[in-house]
Amino acid sequence: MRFKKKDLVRLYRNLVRARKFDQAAIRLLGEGKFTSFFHAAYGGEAPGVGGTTFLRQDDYIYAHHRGHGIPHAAGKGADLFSFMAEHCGKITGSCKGITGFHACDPEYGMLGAGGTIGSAFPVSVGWGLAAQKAGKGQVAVCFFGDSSAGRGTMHEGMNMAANWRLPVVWVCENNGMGQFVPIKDAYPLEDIASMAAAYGMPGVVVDGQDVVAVAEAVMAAVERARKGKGPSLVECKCLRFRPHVEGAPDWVHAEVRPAEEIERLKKRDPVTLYRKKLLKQGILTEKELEKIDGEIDAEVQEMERFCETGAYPDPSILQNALYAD
Amino acid sequence: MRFKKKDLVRLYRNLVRARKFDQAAIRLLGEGKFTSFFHAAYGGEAPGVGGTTFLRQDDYIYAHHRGHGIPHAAGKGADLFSFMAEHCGKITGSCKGITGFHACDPEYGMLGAGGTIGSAFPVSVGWGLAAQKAGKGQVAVCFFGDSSAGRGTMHEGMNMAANWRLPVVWVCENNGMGQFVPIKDAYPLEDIASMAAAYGMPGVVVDGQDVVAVAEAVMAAVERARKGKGPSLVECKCLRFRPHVEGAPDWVHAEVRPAEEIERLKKRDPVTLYRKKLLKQGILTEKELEKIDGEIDAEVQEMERFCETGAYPDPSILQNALYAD
Amino acid sequence: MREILYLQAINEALAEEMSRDETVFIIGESVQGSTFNTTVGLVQRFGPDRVMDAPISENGIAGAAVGAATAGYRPVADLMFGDFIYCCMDEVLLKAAQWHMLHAEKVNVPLVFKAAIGGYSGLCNEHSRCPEAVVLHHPGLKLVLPSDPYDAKGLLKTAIRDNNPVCYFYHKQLLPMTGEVPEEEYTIPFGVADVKREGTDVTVVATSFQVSLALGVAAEMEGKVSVEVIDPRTLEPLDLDTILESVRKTGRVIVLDEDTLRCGIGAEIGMQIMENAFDFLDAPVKRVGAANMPIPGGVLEKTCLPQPQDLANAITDLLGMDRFELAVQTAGVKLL
Amino acid sequence: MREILYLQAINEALAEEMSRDETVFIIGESVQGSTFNTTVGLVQRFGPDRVMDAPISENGIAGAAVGAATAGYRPVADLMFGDFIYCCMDEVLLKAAQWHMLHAEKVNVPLVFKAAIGGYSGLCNEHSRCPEAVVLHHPGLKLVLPSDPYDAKGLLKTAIRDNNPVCYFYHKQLLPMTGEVPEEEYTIPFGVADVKREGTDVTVVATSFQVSLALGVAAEMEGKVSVEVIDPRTLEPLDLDTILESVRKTGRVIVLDEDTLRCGIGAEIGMQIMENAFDFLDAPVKRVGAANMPIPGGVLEKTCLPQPQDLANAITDLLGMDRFELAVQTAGVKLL
Ligand SMILES: Cc1ncc(C[n+]2csc(CCOP(=O)(O)OP(=O)(O)O)c2C)c(N)n1
Ligand SMILES: Cc1ncc(C[n+]2csc(CCOP(=O)(O)OP(=O)(O)O)c2C)c(N)n1
Ligand SMILES: [Mg+2]
Ligand SMILES: [Mg+2]
Repeated sequence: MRFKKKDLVRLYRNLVRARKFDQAAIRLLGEGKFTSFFHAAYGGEAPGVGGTTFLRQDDYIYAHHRGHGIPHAAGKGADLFSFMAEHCGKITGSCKGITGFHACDPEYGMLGAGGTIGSAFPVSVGWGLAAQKAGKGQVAVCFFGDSSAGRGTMHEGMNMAANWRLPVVWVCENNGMGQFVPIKDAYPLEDIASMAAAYGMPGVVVDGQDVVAVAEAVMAAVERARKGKGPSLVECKCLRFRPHVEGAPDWVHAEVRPAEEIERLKKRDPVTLYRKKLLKQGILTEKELEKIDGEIDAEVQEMERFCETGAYPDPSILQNALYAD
Repeated sequence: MRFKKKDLVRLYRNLVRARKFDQAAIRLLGEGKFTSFFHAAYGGEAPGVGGTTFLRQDDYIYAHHRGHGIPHAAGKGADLFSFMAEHCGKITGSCKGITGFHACDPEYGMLGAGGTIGSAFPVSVGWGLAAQKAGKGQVAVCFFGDSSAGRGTMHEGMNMAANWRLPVVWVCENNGMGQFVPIKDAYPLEDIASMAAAYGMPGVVVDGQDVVAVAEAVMAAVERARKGKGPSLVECKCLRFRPHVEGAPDWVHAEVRPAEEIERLKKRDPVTLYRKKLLKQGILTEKELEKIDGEIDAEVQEMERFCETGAYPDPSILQNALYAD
Repeated sequence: MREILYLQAINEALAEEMSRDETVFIIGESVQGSTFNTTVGLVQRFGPDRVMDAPISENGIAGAAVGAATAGYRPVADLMFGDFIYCCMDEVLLKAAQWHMLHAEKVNVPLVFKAAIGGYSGLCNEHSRCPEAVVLHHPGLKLVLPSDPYDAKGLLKTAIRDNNPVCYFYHKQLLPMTGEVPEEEYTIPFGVADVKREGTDVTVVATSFQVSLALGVAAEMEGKVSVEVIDPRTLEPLDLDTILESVRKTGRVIVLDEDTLRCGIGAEIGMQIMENAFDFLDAPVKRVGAANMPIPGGVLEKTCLPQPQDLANAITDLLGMDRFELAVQTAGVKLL
Repeated sequence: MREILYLQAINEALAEEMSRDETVFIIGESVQGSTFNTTVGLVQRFGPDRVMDAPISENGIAGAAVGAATAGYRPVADLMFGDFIYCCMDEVLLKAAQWHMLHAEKVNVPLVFKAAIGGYSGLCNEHSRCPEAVVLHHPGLKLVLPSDPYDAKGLLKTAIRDNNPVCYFYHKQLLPMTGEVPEEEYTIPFGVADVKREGTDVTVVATSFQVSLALGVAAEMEGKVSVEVIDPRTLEPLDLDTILESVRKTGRVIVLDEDTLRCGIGAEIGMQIMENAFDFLDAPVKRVGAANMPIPGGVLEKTCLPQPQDLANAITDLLGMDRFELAVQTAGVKLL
């Protein structure tokens, strides 16, 4: 996919939206406004944004739990306000405050999310199956973490998708860690992408801090899938600037991750890198960038008002909610 | 491993034992003497026999369900009489007739078996862990079918073993079928061994109808494991002359497998092939072979008497059996 | 009326619903060549895209069904033996069961988990279980247990049309059972119990194969004890009213269940009866079920699974009568 | 006596048993850097071979524990959140629970499945569950539910020494609870209930965090109603005698359970009480537990999980008193 200027601008906007909504989430959680927990994307927003910005509205995505899917929803164009409101437990939330952290926006192909890591794989196979059966060229993009790949569901899902040549794209957000365990201590090889060969599907590694590289790789896999050529695996090497979950110690095994290491990682901030690139390539000027940033700041403020003013759900909404009619 | 003459003879003996006990099982089931079902090994005895004959007594094995572990128990030296008696539901059975088909012979490293396909993988990891911790050079050999490899437990098990460099050898008995489904319709590649690379472990393919080739490949992997170099995967391309389970139609998807195809497969009978080889290489004469065969026929007869005369277990054996003291 | 087999009734329901609705498809292991003959002939008629032979991947099959269901299809996920549900509990109990409510009713999960349950074949613990209690413990799944060909067909058609996830568990011992099934189309609503036999002395609540067992015992006791046999047919929704009505009449109840008692179906139905009809009870509700152990294979299986004599003893004990020996045998179909 | 935290009590039990017995090791995700601080400091003391950080592989972890246990080790498999047991049910319920008996007692499976259970943190369905009923339904697993630091330590030591598989479920809300724990070594036998508070009007049976809830309610009701609170501490084995003794005294029982009612702990204990003390009951056993739905997150969680007021209402209803408002609040520890 050759990106036009407006694509690159859209990518920037979505990346900054992901960043600023993620930062807002960190802040809101700190202020006690979230009803549950938050696993910040900070530093690792590019895979989610790059992997979704150019999808069709009717493509399915399974967002990764990192950032709770904010980067993915931002890229996909789903409703971020209701998603944040969900975290605040409000009736205006994407699940009416019932989950406290799940995205659900069927109009944008986000049909649900789960809390057991690795449950994404089989469900994504189902979306790929539906897409294949419907024959309208949709794809299902499944985002997952490096360490989620430890689950057997990954194998079952990837094998089924490959076996039936389903239009599924597997996007691994490899930030090198799974909670407190470095992936190098949980998987014997360097690249999660090495698993792709076991299913006869392409497996590529891209710089997950480079949102354009992610978008290119994922969209190449998406086009392949749309043509009926089956699934692919795109591994994005990315970073995590925050602890596994907000408020918890930032452990690596039993040691706290040193502040200097995080400072070092921050040199590869995906937003800064992309800003620099856009400036250097003359796509956007400093002023234009600031304008976008400002617009998003305003959006975030509006979102916070939206979350603030929303009411908490009344228990009655659960009354007849267990079953569909 | 270079095999001496006596090794090759032992291999022959075990192979013929596996064959004749398997045939006896088919017969006994047909006569209504088995209390449950039987998945005959017929045609695919070589992986189980070749993969176990040269193991140490204290090595652990998880037998594949095909042949219900008869080939593996035959090779390992475990008690085949009690194993057959188990199938007849007798108190003299390896599980006192409690299971009707599970092998259990702790003295020979057979610590148990399960009925859900794929549950072998994680348990074998545990045996590998125990072996590594004990530091006595034991290995755990896990036998499984091509289609069992579809289960996520395979991925979890292989990854854990590779990650911790456990002394585990994974032996795939690829007979091309999983119940009524050809593996080519359940896995996109030709070789299950292709999965090994995903865990950075060696994966080799051998002729699973050639018992010596199996033994060589497995023992090479075993030696590697004993030296602390971690797990390997050995795939044995083998055959199945009988239906998935005795008494059921021999379906391939929704079509019955043609008799001519089975006749064609029988040209590669592992026992006949090995006999020919031994004769040709002058290891054993026709007469010596017949002597062995005759001894095993006698053993089978004795086994049948053993099964016949054993009593059925009394319900009282279950009284305090739920827990260990 | 014509008579067909239980397994044919299942097969007919599948075929009819697949013809009626293009979004219905079957996914599972060896479903084209049908393990229990319930899907026989369907691939020839509907093609391999609608009768999908899957890899041995229970999580994958169940999860794919959840995905496809939320995306507008109506998968029938065939889990083969009911025991294999243990290999995909996350998908069944935490995804299929919960996604509709948790996602604020924005998605539906119209699917059927179809599985063959039950023992009496000597196949031991992992090919004999009845996972009803585990399912029932988790809100969000409907639970269907047909006890004869008529119910098998009518309930499966309803299950496939339901907009919610349904566990449809058919019993291996019932596969060869024959029974009247009309040629004309019909469905059976969920939540309507069937009084399989009327009686006045004692109420036996049972589902699936245990209904046959109870009817056999009731027939043997005829003249001595008048046994009412109630088959709820669906445990979720549960037709408690019909049960309570019977309890008010007989004052004595036995819940017969093939599974272990602890936290089982008998405990639940027993509690609901006590909660709602305590004053009508002449004696505590009795549970008859499996012994507290893994299901053994071989000849020991019968030590574990409920036998006709166990039910007869429970009935006579409850009525304060002397025990007497029954002639009824539990079936024992050999499975292949 | 010194006071320590519930999480410290767990930690001490692990450390002591690991020192005592070289075959004990911990295997789980992020156990070196401890998700709930129960394994803190252990890797420094016992090294990474005995405090093993595993890949995210629940089947692998549980199955490896089964394997290692049968081969002579005593693994403590840390499943982190109790909910994750749904990802390895085959290993827990069909392997660990069953292998000893099925293999004719030739192998033992001495292991502990350790997991943090429970809600009241707003973490929604997959981080809040109490899987006790599912475990109890499957014979072969012991089931331990400590409700305070003293029990947490003494029962865990017993669990590790037991030659059978034990589910040791500790409650997330109890982690910061302080309580007296002797410096000296002690263990608590399984199957011995603890009367956490004596009373005469009504018996409340509860485990784990619900014991705190019940004690809070009992204290608030003091002077109006005399509530006896019984904590079985282990549900398998279950000390039914202590419960029955209390029932004979009070004639009125409530089983309080954090989980959904259907086929739950309340149904089981309720049935056992009715089966064994029917004539002592002045009213049917009452169950108080979670509403019949997936556990919601956020503010709706409290609509689902049992609240002090729910118990108070049940007590007053049972005694035929007017309801009155309680001041007790359910704890709500934020989890990280
Ligand atoms: C089945 C299951 N096991 C464990 C967890 C706990 N858990 C949540 S996120 C996580 C780490 C995931 O690591 P990775 O996939 O690399 O994603 P990252 O958080 O690094 O983006 C763990 C262990 C879970 N939620 N579900
Ligand atoms: C979890 C589980 N799923 C399905 C089955 C049913 N089943 C038993 S054997 C088998 C086929 C196994 O195929 P393969 O692994 O290739 O072994 P083979 O029988 O060909 O030797 C199936 C589907 C089972 N026992 N357990
Ligand atoms: Mg990660
Ligand atoms: Mg095979």
